[in-house]
Amino acid sequence: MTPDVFLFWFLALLIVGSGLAVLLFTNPVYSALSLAMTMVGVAAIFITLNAYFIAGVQLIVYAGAVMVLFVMVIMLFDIKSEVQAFTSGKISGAMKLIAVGLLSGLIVGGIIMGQKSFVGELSKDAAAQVAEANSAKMKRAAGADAATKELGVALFTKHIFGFEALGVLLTAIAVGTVALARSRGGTHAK
Amino acid sequence: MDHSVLMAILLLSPFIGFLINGVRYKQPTYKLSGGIATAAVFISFICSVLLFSDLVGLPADQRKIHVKFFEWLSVDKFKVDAAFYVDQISGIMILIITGVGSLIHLFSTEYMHHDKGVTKYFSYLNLFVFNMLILVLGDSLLTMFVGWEGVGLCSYLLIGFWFTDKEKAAAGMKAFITNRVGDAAFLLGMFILFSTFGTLNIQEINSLAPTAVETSWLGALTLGTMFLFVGATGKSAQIPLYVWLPDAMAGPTPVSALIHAATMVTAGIYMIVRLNPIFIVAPNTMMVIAIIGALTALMAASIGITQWDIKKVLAYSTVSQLGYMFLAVGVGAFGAGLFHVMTHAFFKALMFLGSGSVIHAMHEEQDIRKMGGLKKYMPITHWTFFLGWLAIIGIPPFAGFFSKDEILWMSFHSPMGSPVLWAVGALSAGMTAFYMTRLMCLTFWGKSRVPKSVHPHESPAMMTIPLVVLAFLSVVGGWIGIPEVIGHTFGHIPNYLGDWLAPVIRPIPNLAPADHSLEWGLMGASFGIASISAFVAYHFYVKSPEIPGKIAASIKPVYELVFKKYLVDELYFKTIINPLVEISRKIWFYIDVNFIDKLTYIIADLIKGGGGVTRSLQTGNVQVYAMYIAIGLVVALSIIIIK
Amino acid sequence: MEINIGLADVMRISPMIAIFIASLLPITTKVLSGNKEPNNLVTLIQGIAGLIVGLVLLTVVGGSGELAFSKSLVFDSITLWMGALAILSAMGAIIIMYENFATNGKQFAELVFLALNSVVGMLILVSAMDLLTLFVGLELMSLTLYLMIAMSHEEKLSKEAAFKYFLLGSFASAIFLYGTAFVFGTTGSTNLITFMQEASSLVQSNRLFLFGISFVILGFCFKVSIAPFHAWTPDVYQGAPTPHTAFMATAVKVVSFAAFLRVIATKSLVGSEGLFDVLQWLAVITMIVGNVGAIVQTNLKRVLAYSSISNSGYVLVGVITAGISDTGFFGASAVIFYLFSYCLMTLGAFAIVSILEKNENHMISLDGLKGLASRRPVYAFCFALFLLSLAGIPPSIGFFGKFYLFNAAVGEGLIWLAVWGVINSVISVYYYLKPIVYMYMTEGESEIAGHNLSATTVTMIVSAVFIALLGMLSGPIFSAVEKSFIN
Amino acid sequence: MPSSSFLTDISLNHYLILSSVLFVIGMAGVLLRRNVIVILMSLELMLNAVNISFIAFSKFTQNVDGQIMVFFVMTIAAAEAAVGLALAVAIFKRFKEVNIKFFEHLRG
Amino acid sequence: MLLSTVIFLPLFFALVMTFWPQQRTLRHLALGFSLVEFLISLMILSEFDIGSARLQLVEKITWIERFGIQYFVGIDGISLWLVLLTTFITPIIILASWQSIDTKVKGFHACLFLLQTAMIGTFLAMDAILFYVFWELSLIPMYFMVGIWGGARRIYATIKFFIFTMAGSVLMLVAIIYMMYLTQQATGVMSASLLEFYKVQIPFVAGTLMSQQTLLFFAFALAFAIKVPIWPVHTWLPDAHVEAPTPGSVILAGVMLKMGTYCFLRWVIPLFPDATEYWSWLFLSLGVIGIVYGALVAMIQPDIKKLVAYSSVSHMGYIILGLFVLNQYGITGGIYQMLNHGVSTGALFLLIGMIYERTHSREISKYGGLAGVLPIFTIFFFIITLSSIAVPLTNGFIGEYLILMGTFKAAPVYAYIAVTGVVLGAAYMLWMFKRVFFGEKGELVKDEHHPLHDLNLREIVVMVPLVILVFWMGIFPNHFLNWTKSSVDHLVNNKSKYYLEIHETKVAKGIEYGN
Repeated sequence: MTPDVFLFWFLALLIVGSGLAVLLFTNPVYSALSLAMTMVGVAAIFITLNAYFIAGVQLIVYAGAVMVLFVMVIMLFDIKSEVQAFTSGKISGAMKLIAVGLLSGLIVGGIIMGQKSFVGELSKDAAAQVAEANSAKMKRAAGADAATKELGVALFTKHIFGFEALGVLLTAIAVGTVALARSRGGTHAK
Repeated sequence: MDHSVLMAILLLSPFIGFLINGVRYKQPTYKLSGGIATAAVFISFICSVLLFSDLVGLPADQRKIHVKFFEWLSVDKFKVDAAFYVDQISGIMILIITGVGSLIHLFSTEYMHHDKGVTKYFSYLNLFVFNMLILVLGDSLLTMFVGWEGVGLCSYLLIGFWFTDKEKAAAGMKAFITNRVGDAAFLLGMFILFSTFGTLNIQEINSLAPTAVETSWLGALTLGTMFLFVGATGKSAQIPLYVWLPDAMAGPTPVSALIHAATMVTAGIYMIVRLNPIFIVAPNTMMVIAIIGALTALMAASIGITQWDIKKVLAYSTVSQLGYMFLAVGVGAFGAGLFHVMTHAFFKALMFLGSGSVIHAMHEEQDIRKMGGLKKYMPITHWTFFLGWLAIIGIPPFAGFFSKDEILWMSFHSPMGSPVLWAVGALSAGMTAFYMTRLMCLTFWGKSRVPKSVHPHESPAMMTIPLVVLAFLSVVGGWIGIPEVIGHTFGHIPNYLGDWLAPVIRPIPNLAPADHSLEWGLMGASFGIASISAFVAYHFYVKSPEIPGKIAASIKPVYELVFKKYLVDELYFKTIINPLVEISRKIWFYIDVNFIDKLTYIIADLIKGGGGVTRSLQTGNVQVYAMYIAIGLVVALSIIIIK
Repeated sequence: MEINIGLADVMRISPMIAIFIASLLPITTKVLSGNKEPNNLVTLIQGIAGLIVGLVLLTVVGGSGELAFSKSLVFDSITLWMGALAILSAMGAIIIMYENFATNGKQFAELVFLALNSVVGMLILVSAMDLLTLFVGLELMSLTLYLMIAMSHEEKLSKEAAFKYFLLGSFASAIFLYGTAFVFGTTGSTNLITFMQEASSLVQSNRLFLFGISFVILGFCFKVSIAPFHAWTPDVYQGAPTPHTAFMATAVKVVSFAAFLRVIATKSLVGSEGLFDVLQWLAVITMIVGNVGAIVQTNLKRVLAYSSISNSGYVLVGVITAGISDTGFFGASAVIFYLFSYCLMTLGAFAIVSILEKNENHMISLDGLKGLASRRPVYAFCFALFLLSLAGIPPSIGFFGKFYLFNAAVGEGLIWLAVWGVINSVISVYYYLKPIVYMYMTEGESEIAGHNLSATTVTMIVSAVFIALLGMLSGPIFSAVEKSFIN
Repeated sequence: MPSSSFLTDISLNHYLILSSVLFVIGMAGVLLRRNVIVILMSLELMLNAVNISFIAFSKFTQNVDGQIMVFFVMTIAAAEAAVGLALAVAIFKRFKEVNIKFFEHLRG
Repeated sequence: MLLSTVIFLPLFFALVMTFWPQQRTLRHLALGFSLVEFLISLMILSEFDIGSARLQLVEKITWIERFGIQYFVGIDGISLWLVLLTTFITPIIILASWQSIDTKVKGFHACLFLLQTAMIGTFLAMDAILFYVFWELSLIPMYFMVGIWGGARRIYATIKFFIFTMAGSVLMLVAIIYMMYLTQQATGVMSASLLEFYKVQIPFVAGTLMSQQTLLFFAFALAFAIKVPIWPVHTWLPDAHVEAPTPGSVILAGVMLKMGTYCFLRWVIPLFPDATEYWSWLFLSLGVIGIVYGALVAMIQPDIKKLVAYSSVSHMGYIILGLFVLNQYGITGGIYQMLNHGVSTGALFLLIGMIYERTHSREISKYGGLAGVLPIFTIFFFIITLSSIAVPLTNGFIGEYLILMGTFKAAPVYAYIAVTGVVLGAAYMLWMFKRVFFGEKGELVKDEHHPLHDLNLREIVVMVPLVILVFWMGIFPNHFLNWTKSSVDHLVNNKSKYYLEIHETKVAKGIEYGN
């Protein structure tokens, strides 16, 4: 077992375990902490996948900003412990679990079975070329910096429109949430 | 005058009378209304006479006056004209209709004078004459059918004339609907004839009629004539559709005289006579006609013996006499049938009018048990009625004798006839004599049983004049058809009627030459039967009035059955009408309400139930909604993968 | 990597830019005037003007079929027509907002800002060729919408509605994204153009791609409320302020279907029989659920919500037709025309609902319409017109919309879908007639707000006139739509 | 059936399965938890799962676009979290309750 | 432009009605309008070429080019009288509703005129989509008419009416679309023109439902069967009739039901000849069942209107019988019976309306002895009754006779059964007549405080034209049948491969002819 493999299994267990913890802890604060743990785990996974920049962003945005937001809101609500953490309907609960289980089964099955033909047949022609070209690029920018640079270039050329649109989105959200807070019945209503 | 003008006046005069009286239907002026109506029919009568005389003037084989007014209906090959023609047969009929008709109109003027609806009454009566004329003159079966239904309609209106009485209204309805059954069959008969001959024109049908006899029961001619005959049983009150006629006495008495004795009810015979070329080649139909006719004659006569209502007795007598006529045409003696139509029109109209006179005098009393000894109060009525009585029971040389005798002879002699038919006919003749004598005795003779409050009196002249005229006709009416056997004996008196009709009537095939001695013998036998029954009746009801009651008591069940008219009405109600109403209710309830509608409700409820389900699925819980998404995802993915 | 982003690209997105700038006007005014609410009418005019400018620019740039921003945007007929339709619907909705109790007055500037940004998101959505861009547009549209709903002056139901909508919307977004991930993984790109050609064979050979595209499509099914992903619709439509409901039912639905059409245009349906079957059944189920569900409703907005679900089912038939058609663009044109008719009718109907509301908490029930015809004949008449048109009674525009849609379906051999469609329109007649029964055939004191909403009334009447007349004149419109595809 | 190669050869599938498991856990959270905050957290879990997929694909197809996708997703997820929490606050203020079962006024 | 004028003038009138400011003169105006419309429609007679079986007075303009949909109207012998019946009956209805409609007068007349447009349009449209538009459009005014001015259960009845009819016709829409594609396959050009449809040979396989022609046949036939209505889809009719206001019943019975039978003749029989021939037994049977069933059920109805409604079922059974025997007699009789039924059942409903205005009850058992109180009313009722039970010299007889004769020629068995309808028809009508008019005065009639008044002049004026028509059509049927003869002959002679051409010289002036 190489370190890579070990790392993967460790992180996978960490992520799944803390993910389950989010689900299972009845105290929302614990859930939030578990979520933070998951986020960190995911960031680590990103690193194992050579996505350093994204891993950083993940830590900053998620584990940092978003988690703080969650915790703040939990504090704001001031809920100590929950009486009914889970839905109570037996049939609906069972159906939910079955649905979720089947879905995971389907996806996993799809992944495993799809993999057989994946990269193999279909990508032989079109996708393989893309992959080759990409890998060439990747190799050119061997180090982490180079990869990040590549990312930056793509972001500001190919995906510039989406990026700008994100800007609009954030602006709108910022104004909107403030407006919501100030609206009638909001936290900062006049 | 031009024939078409004459024909138009003949037809339209009563119609205009109907319109005039119809428009002023509320007026209670009986003299004016009656005058208009009588004049209208009388004008028709004059036209009839003129037309008839023109007809007489023509050579024997061209005796036909045909007038076409316009093309009535034409679709593809089916063409019917509004055309009318007078020939030997219809010539006699229009004379009877307008002649007897005007007399009855005259009679009605006085008879109905106290009635508020007198003008309406006369308008109906005129309308009836109009329709009757269309019936007899129409040159195609469809035109005939117009009159056929038209007279039924007038009959309905006149039977139900006093509509505030539920029973009378019901009687009218019964008449119409019973007639409709026949009419439906008539329609089918027409369809078959049209399919066979491609035309409904009576002359064309007659000329196209094959000479070969059709033996099959399901042949077109047999079937067609059979349906036409069923139509005739409706109109002419034969078994099984006779039930309406006794009830039809609910109408005013002159109506009974005109419609239900003299004219309308003979339409069936008239139709068969007119179409005799196709009937004669359908022996199966002929046999059925003869049997039905004989049975009707017998049955109606037997009922007539037991009835107490003066008009009912006459009504059953009419049914019985009509049976005779059918017996005649059934054995192929079309001329004899028509002859009896004529004589019957005279004496039966006379007797009905006489009974009307009596009823008038008795203040609307119709039960003969409350009469008796009226002879001295109303001599003219009595004597005219007496002559009519002689005519109907077949005393020579009164009108009824000749016609009835010819029928009986032909039913024996014709190859289509048989001794059984003769015996039945003779038996009913005896019964006829019995009950008519009974009627005479109970009404006019014997002791008076008139209640104290009623003061009978002779009717005014306007009512007695028609009686006298009809009485005269009842006496002499038969002389135009003196049979050969008698004619020979008393010098060479020709059979005018027979000769007159000869060109339009197909001779009976395979008719053997008459055996004169046999004919005399049968004549004597029937006369004997009639006289004896008349005498017995006289004895029963005048000499020793207690006997009939005793006899009735001794055969009570039979008497009851006969008195209740063999329970035929009840049978019809029980087996046809009530089940029909019941079935209607059931199908309405089970099919319409509980099946079709229910089915739609079930569909609607299913949809609404579905709505309820969606409603209950919409719990408001967002996690349940998410679950729907998840389930949808799972199911969709499964299907996508499996396919 | 050839990246050429020039002025031409920027010009093409000028409608979005224009609308975004216009959206800034009211709040800027508000901020500059010391956080004092500017005159609502001015705000409204600013918003409308922005939209009109956007519309004009869109007609200039759209329809050419050209790509922009390294193939992430496309400006073809769908962009042009659906975008224009969305802008027009938004215009109507904003006019209704201006006078609705739950949305007018305070914070109208913010509301217009959010609405216009939502429209920007919609324009991105209708022109997006890249699943990434598409997702950004979708989120921009949705997130602003959630906030708009939550900002309602009505405090209880609208908050709940906004939250429900948000939760399920995010849930569906996650699903959509997951699908995008698969698509990306199997094709190496999120751009629809790159795998447009191979999609029909890919779905057969690659299960992962099939999953991905299915997830994407089912994600859209949520947005356009296809059963069983529809459950949010009645609740949110009911809880949201009426103008927002109108906004959602018209503009949001239109652009979601536009994006749906784009994804379907990859011809994935041709390759995957399963996906094809599933979509057909979803269409049928949606029609049934919508129509059957509407029958038992008593709240007018809920009735319209279910009606909107069923209409999605009808449109889905057209979308499927467009997805399998290889000759011409009949199906897509039918979808566009149907949505056009649907927007008119729905906008009109919600305009009337808005007019009838007495205050921000007032929920109109069917009973509340009793005797409306004698008290407010014009409203009743227009509402009857909208309902009959929704029911597809000729010669209203609703009939022709259905006619084109089912014509397309029959043309592609999907007769059974057309049959289901028409059977459902019979069921729908029942509940569309019910308000008419209440308005015209029963006596009663209808609940009428004692005020005149002139702008809303104008919106309503304009819709009514179009519905009445454009049905008869629909031929040229339809041909124009279809021709624009061919060019 | 975890074979030894399954345990030792970490392929794309491993990452994808990890992502799917996380996705499903998030989904279960959305479906089962009642606290609106936790539901929001679960949504974040789902988005994170998606991100894992993207990055894994990006790595194994040598395609940098996947990372950009993740960048976008993260931004939007943050925005979503902000909006969601804002809505949660608003709804909490109105109902004084964070249990999702109390938000069932709109139904039927 | 004559036909378009006839179609759309009422629409214009409806608009004028809606915006007419004066309440007082509304009825007079409506009456005047309807008379103008009637007079204009009479001009069709002068323009009509009586000897031609072709489509006349054609107007044809492209409407929706993409699908070959045209504004295409034309008239031939089959539709001629139905159009005139519609325009004839409208003034009568307006006059008859003079007092009975006292609320929302404006709306009522607008509905009436709109309905007139829809009905005439249905009769004249020669383009499938145009036809469908008119066909469905006719539902709306009727829906309002029953729903607003109807009786106690009007809402139930009107919704039932609407949904039943709509349920039938939607499948027809799919079938029409399918026909358009078939036309495209056959001729290369998509078209919704009926004349093009006629040219298409639709594949037919006997013995199975799953053949194209059979399915299309049933899709069309269902729509029309419900409208007619043929048993067993008739149950909406009694409800609609009972609840409808008098004018609604009159127009429903008088014209709307004819839309169904007319369309059988125009859209089903010539279009799907093989299927028609093959499945004619079904429709003959249903027709016969309708005749007998309707009559039986009518007999036991306690409500006069319901009785007449079921009698309509019976009468419409005759028409279906006539149409599906596929010979001249049957079809001519069918067409004639459509007119007859329009006149006589319309008149019956008018009369029932008149008595209802006086007593506010339609229960037969509460009447009795009416003849003594209302003689004029009785006379009219009786005449119409005669027409309804097909007494010769009234219109009903001609139609019924021809139908039965045609049936007998084609399929005697059906004629034998159908002929019982003749008896039953008389039975239920006369029984009802007896119970209502004869006998002792019923509880409604003898009410001393509210003596009943006989018909006033207006009501007599309403009835007289109908009575005149009853006899005119009964005595001079050729005056009417001559106009339809050529068309019917053409239809029957070419029934296996029907075609219809445009009468070149009778193309409406000012309208471009062609394409």
